[in-house]
Amino acid sequence: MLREMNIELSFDKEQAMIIKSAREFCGKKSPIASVREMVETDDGFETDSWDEMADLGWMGAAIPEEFGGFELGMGSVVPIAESMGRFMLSTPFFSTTLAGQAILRAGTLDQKKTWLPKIADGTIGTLALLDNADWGSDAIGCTATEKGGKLILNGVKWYVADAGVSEFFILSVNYKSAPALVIVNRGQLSGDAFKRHILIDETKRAFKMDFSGVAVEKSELLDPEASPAALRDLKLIGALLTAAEATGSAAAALDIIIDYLKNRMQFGKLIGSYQGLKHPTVEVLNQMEAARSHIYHAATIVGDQPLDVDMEIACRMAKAQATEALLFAGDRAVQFHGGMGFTYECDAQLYIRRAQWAQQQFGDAYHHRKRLAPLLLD
Amino acid sequence: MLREMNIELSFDKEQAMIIKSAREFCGKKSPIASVREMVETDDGFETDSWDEMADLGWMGAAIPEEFGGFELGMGSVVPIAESMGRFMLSTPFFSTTLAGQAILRAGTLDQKKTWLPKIADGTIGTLALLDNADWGSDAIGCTATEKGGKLILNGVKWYVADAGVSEFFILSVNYKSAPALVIVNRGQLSGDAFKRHILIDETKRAFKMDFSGVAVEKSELLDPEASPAALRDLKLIGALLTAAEATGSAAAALDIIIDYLKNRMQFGKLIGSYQGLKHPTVEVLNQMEAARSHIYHAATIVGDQPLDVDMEIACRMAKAQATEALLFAGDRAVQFHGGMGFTYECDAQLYIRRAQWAQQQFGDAYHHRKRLAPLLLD
Amino acid sequence: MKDDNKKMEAFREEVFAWMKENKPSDPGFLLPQTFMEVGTEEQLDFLRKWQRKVYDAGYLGLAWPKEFGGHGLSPIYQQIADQEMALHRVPILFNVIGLGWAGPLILKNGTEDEKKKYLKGILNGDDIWCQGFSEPDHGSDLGNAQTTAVRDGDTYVINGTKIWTTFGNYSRYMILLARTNPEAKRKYDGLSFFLAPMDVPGVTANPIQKITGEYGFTETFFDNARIPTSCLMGEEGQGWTIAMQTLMFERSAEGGQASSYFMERVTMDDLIKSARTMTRDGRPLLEDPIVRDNLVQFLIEEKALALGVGRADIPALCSDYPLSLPLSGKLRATEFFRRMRQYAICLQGAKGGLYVGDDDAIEGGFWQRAYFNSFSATIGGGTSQIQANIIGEHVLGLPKG
Amino acid sequence: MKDDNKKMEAFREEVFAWMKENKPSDPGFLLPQTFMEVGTEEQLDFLRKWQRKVYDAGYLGLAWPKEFGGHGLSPIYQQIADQEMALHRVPILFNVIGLGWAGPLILKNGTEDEKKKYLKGILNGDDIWCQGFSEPDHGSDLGNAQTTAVRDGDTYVINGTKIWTTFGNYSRYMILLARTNPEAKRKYDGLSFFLAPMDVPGVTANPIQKITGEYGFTETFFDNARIPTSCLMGEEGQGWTIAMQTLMFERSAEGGQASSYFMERVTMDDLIKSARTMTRDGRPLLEDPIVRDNLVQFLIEEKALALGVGRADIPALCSDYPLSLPLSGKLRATEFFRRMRQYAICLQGAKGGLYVGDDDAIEGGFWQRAYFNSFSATIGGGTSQIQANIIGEHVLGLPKG
Repeated sequence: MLREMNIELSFDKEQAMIIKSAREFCGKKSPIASVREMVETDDGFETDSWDEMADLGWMGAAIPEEFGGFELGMGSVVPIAESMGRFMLSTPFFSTTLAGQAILRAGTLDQKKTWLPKIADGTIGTLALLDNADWGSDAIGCTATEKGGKLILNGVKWYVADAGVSEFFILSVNYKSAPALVIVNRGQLSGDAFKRHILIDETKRAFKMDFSGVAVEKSELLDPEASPAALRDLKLIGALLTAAEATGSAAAALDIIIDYLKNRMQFGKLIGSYQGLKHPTVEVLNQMEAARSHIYHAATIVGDQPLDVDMEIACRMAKAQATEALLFAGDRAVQFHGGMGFTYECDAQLYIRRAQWAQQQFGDAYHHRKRLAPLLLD
Repeated sequence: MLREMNIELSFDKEQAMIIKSAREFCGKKSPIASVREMVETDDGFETDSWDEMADLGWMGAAIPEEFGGFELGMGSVVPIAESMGRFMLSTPFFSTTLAGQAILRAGTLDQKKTWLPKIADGTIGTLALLDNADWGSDAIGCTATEKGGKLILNGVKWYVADAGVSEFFILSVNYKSAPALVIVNRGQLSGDAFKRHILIDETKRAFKMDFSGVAVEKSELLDPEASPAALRDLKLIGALLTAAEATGSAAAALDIIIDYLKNRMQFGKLIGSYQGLKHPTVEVLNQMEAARSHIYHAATIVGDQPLDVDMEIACRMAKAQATEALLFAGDRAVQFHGGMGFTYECDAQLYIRRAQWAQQQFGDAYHHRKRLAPLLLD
Repeated sequence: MKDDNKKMEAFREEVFAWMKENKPSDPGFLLPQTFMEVGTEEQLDFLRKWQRKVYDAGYLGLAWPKEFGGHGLSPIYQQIADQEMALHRVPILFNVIGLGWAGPLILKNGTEDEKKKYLKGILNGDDIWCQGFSEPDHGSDLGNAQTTAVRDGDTYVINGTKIWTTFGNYSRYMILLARTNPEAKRKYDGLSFFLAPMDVPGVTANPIQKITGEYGFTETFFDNARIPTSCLMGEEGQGWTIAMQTLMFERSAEGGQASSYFMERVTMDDLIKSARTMTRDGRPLLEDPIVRDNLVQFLIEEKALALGVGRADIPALCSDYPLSLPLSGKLRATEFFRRMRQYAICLQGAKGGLYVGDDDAIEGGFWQRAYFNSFSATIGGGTSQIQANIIGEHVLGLPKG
Repeated sequence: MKDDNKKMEAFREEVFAWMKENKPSDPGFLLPQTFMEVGTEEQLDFLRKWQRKVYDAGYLGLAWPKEFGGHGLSPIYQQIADQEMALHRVPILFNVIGLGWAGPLILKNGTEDEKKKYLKGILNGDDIWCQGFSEPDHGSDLGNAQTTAVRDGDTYVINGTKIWTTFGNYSRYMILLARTNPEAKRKYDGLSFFLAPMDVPGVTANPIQKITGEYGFTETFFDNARIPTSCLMGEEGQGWTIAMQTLMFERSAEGGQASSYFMERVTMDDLIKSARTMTRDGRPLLEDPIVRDNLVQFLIEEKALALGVGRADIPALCSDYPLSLPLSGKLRATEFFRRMRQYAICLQGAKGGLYVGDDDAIEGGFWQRAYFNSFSATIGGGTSQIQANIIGEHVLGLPKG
């Protein structure tokens, strides 16, 4: 018997307000000139903007009221993520939101009380999940070993987003032969622990980090019972946020294609009048729209509880569709700009680079389709 | 270490003559009006045309001179098959050629002496290989059991091409737990043994045949040593001939698309001037051309000897490419004819139907790609 | 409100039970999935009886006035009945031009006489209706229709040819767009709209054989066919306006339709169910990783289509291109169906080469016929290529070609 | 003849041995695959030295006359040398405008003085050449070039802008297409062709940063730049003819080129080799059935491209559309390369997000850069969209858009 298709999609007034203010904020803070400026900076974003975002309550959006947040859930984070993608505003928002989710989903009460209010206030944190380049491998190479009442960490984590500005890190580790999550404070790390990756998406920041030898208190372990499920859910929520951002970037790529097609003349005609460009541009639109439907469906159903199978399906479909949409949009944006598209100066490069990055974050389209198959077919 | 790519492709004067005469003959014998007439007949072809083809030496083309043929090899059969596909001339040529190949590759000397000259003269034969709908299954359900010095056959064969007019049948059977080939004469079969399939390609004829209870002499067994390899090679050669025919049909589908696009006006312009139709039509051309390159490469290297790995690669690639090309060409031919394309009267239906048939014969594109993978990647 | 809800739920249960009880068993021949696919008398008879049965049971025309054969209820009741029919996948309601277009038009714009004369026969299936808009050389270009209607005393004399007329050969009436004034300045102003009888001399409806081999449309010739002047709807010269209005009736009871169950939805569930019976390389087909990946891709696309319907009603989520979802629905859905059905044939192995009529064909050749029929939707009502232009120009604002 | 064959075989063995011996080791930075990708001084110096080394060894300009620095041999010898360079995948010969276009042109049409002055410097790499054809607003529309050359005494005064000038900032000479007669009836007749020095006042070549982040082209501005009248090739007004002739030189020694080894071919072998190092879901990537199917599809396409080259020489196998293979080669090959390189990034897992400069990037970010660079070929020399028009119109005879 097949599962019935869940097609819930709703959007309340609060969310509509958020999407409106997120668009306005990101549009104002992140014109393309500013995106290009940020590329040149170490951190990739401005502290002022970050503080304003905290004031707007974005970092606390998905945090319960009792821990200093606004308790709006993922339904409010998705439109923020989409708007950031739309305007290529890179900040540690995803990292921090995911770190918050980790603590919310698997933290002890003490940890929640300590960290969630700080996060809502703008303290930056991030996840460190990957031991190698393979999102499909569940093996955790990093270990935590008890010694003298402390946990001694060992291992390297890759692609730790925004590590350069993070106050705390949540690592997946192998602890007593089971997956666990542990908090590391920035103060425990020396400068040698950080090696900045050179990323294809120049608006992003990520680091290769060596945690070997770091000793942390046992109280920094998240709840061992809740951690394996939380780890799985974090990857799904990470996929959803990446999808939302990618959908926004695909829409932005579409915008510049349309703008060029409406204004560029060749052989005496506006090039947008040629079906050879018009029809694939419509396909870019349709792919982006499909992605948008998927991310808002996921935003509708994903809550604070452990993800059920419908939610898993929603997150995976959103990621598969959104990254394919952006890969196509970025590729066509370069091509359809002709000679101009081949230059660094043309904004198409921003989107094609974003596409390569987004496709891989939290697993590519095939990764998710492979995991959807048993949920949908068996 | 990867295999070096074999890109042999040659074509001698004799072959050039054959391709020329095959085109002329098929074009003359098989205008579309005649194709449609043949659809209505029981056999799907005219005996006169068949006799003329025998006179031209086509059925003997791949048969050695010592057995009454012209010893021109597969290199000459491919262009004939392509021309037949081009003009949708359906005859038992493929069936008979493959039956001849079976005897040539696995027959005893006696069998060769008996059958090959007859085949070259126009005696129609066919293969019966499939026990079910699955080309990927190597299990042979039909059995041959010794009883009273004879072989008693048991089982049903599907999709036996041109069975209605075949004088003899070459069956794959399970004999002493090994694959074997055995010849059955038409005279040994009652009318009940034949059930005509209703095929999506109305120009083709194939039957479901019940061989249960038929008793044949042991001398009708082909050489047991040579049979397993021959069986494998027959499937590859069958794939190649289907590919050649499909390539011809794809070119024919392209012709009618071009003709329509050059003559149909919509909104005051010839529709072929719209890039929305022009560009996909170019893609039809390119796919067809790729198929043509593959089939003539295979025609260049496949000889009378057991097929080596390069030849296997060539046949499988040809089938994968040609059937994909025709699927695309047939589908677009219908679509691009608009309302007209939706009618039975429009010739596009012939090609889209052929495409569905050809795709499955001797395995579809994915079937062959799956078998190419270990040859090319491991 | 609560009472209403209870009443509706009770009604839904009632329909559910009735459909379950009365769903016809397999008639032994393939039934049409859409009204455009009715190809044989056998199918027509079957569907006519079925529509009558549904009507008699009280599940058709629920929102039409009682005096004209309806039940005078809120459109929601018809929607419930339609949903239950779709759920049970009972045969479709075939008389679609009457139920869906001509009927609502007459209800809204018709005279009392017209309502009395036509509506009931539409509901009970006695009077089949067809539509005479398209002409052979002006596929999508309705404004350019060339069929003429010349007034002569108390008749109009009709000359010309209409094409793609569903049920042209079975219909009692046609909604007909014809030119009463060839001299009109704007070509649109020369058109008039008729509720024309088909049983007058000079009307010939020649069945068109479809790519499937079946019949399902006609080409309809008018050769000095005379129809009473009373057949004119509205005034002379209003034809274009009325035709556009007709096309605007949405596929719902709220839009005035007597039902919207004109099409049996073929879904990925059907395809997967079918695929469960198949093998490849001697193993169950659904274990094949490539097939699994392909099916999941289709499922993602199908779900996006379904989600798009709901999202179109939430303006905050459609702010970029508000017309995008409504205007691209046809293109996306029909192209999805075409590809999905073509793929279904690929999956069948050698049986993919069998066709309707072969005992061994999978589901009687359902998918083969469905693939071929899918072109009626990628071609009819504006080809996919024209749809892409419409979206490019009206949604994205790209310049005209 | 047999002696010739022996000589050739001996030569091939000699080159084989030399290349094997002298193939440079990894310089520690990514080398360009094509001449269009030279982005840094570091790369240029390296390639200049390499070309000099190949020339000194006697494997460049084999078919050019001895008196101008060549070896006066049959073009076959150069082809052998080129094949061996490709086989060993040594660095490319970078001075392509000189070796491949300006050189052959001068050899064929130049005066004795021109030959003496220019040819040797092309071969030994002392004189880098560039090409000034394209202009910012007339990408593919060369006949419409607006750069002017006005005669003033014994100089021409050049004004205008050229774009996509490879090596514009490193070149000593440019083959320049400029308008000497703006009044000419046919726009083509107003054009003239120059062998223009770049080291005169008023010439500025501004490097263009490519999508890869590297530099590789320039935009070249002429602001009252004065060049001697002796730079005019042929007569005034012959510019279009000479430019077309220049574009016709085929990529072979037989067409007059000093070598044709301007591009290191990236093949499926490279991709598969790269994929062997990768994992997915903790298993070797090449065990993944979807990846296998995708790679085989690319291999089928790659082989068709290679086979097409051979088939194009057999008229009996190209009778339907004789121009099809020659005219569609660019479209098919460049689009294949683009898709294949994009796919390579997909395969890399999270490492696909790394870029040139990251120690952990696979093959130094080779595929990422290769994907981005592939657009120079799907855009330059007529975009893929324009190529499709050309094929549709010139091969299939479809009406112009």
